[in-house]
Amino acid sequence: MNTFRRLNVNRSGTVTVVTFADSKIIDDGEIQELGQELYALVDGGGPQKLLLNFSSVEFLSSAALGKLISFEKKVRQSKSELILTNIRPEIYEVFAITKLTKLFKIKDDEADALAVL
Amino acid sequence: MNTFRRLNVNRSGTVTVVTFADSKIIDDGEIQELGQELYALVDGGGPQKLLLNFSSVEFLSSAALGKLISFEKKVRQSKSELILTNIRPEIYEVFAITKLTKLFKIKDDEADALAVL
Amino acid sequence: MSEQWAWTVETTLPSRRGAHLPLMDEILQHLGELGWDGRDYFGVQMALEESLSNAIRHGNKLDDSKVVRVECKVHADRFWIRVEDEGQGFQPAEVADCRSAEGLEAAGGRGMLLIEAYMTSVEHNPRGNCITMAKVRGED
Amino acid sequence: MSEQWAWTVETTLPSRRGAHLPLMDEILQHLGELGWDGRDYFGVQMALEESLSNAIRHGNKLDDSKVVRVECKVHADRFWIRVEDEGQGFQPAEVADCRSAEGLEAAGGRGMLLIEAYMTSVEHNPRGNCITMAKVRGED
Ligand SMILES: Nc1ncnc2c1ncn2[C@@H]1O[C@H](COP(=O)(O)OP(=O)(O)O)[C@@H](O)[C@H]1O
Ligand SMILES: Nc1ncnc2c1ncn2[C@@H]1O[C@H](COP(=O)(O)OP(=O)(O)O)[C@@H](O)[C@H]1O
Repeated sequence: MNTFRRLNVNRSGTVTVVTFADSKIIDDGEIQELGQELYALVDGGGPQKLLLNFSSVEFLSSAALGKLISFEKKVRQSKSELILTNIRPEIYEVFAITKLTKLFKIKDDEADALAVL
Repeated sequence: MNTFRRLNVNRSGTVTVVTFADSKIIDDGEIQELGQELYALVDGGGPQKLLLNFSSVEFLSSAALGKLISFEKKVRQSKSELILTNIRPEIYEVFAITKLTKLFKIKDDEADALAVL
Repeated sequence: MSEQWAWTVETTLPSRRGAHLPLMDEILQHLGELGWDGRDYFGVQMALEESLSNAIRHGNKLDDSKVVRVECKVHADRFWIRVEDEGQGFQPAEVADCRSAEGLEAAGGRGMLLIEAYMTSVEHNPRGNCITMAKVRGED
Repeated sequence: MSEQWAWTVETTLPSRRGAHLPLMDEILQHLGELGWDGRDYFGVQMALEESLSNAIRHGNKLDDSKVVRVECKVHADRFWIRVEDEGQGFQPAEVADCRSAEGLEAAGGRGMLLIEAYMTSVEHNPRGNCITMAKVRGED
């Protein structure tokens, strides 16, 4: 696995657990980098089980949402599975307003996600 | 000698060489403290030779000038000698505008001051 | 000078990616000092990011010869901002709804929706190159 | 919104010692970004410190029920500020000259002198509770 700058990546059994390095996902350059690092998680390899833990994320722009949406598409194309967890109330409302709660599978915490992955 | 927070105090032969801890002398509380620390240099003891090196000072308010003026009076009362050195051009202009160049003995650098103290 | 606001600012920003971030931080810092927090603070943060980056990217199209003009006023319980770019403008009513089944996977189109959700009032000038937003603390 | 200024701010400050320092830093930061340096930057720093601390100390006499109103505009080659306190005002012409032989050892009275030295123009309202100063970069 590469060394990432925007992500922290760990294994938990068969699941790849990802946390974010930045509490504010807003800078354009950082969002580009974030996208590349997320894509690298599914590129090439076979189907994966991915858990994105948002506990450190306090703010994210609509441009960051755009990257997450493109990533979700890549996840499906690679027949992988993706669950988002530990989303703060403010961030959850952003997903709710934009109806992205319909696109993403979301669980309260890692334990809940690992139980179904 | 006490431990000072606003001043650094060293000896050079018979001369007490003082530099300032802050590059901006502007905060009221710090100016009060600066005054007390300067006064402590001449309080009690006999006549002293004092050198105030301004090399670190980038800004000082008129309230700080007031403290220096009160200090100069105490220096004279204690029959001590005081020379200011290493004053940046911007700060020197402040002394010139306020005619404090008449009140204080000022030399370019420590060597020049030590030669006459 | 109005007594209605605790702090107001007027400035222009160059049309470069990220050029709005220092101003955003400055405004948010003042809001924080005035006691704004939680969803209110978050909502202003979102409206600032989305409106300013839209003006830079969609309005001025990152053209270095164009600027974004910003006027912003903050108070313990009110926020007001006007963001004007030098672009052609747009008609907000004609933007596709990203919440529709087809729109859900589109990479863009969420900024205006978020602005509407968090701000108490949102207005565009007829040309569409100037957005004026206000928020009363505690209100959408 | 005027295009004449790169950044303008309006705000009020509480009448507490040091309450002006964050605003001063904010204004100086913008001047620095606009290229102000050396004697020009230093002179504005001095005028800010002396006018704002006078308004807090001499004008409002550190009275917590009073505020200092500040309006400030900055540009690559111009600076403008108005500082208004809620005190009784004073007559600048009647302030003793600290440069006189007797004045030289007085602990106070240098602020106005420094302001005059660095600013291109300095005006008081008739009551004397509001000072308006401007500086053109490169000029006294
Ligand atoms: N200031 C503006 N000038 C021109 N067009 C704009 C402006 N702001 C928004 N738009 C248009 O509205 C669309 C929707 O904007 P928004 O909801 O912020 O989503 P996104 O920026 O992700 O596309 C943009 O794609 C753009 O076409
Ligand atoms: N805003 C103000 N309101 C009332 N009096 C003021 C104000 N500003 C200055 N003054 C008066 O002018 C005098 C000179 O001010 P200044 O030159 O700044 O020196 P200092 O503050 O050291 O006394 C002050 O002592 C005060 O009496």
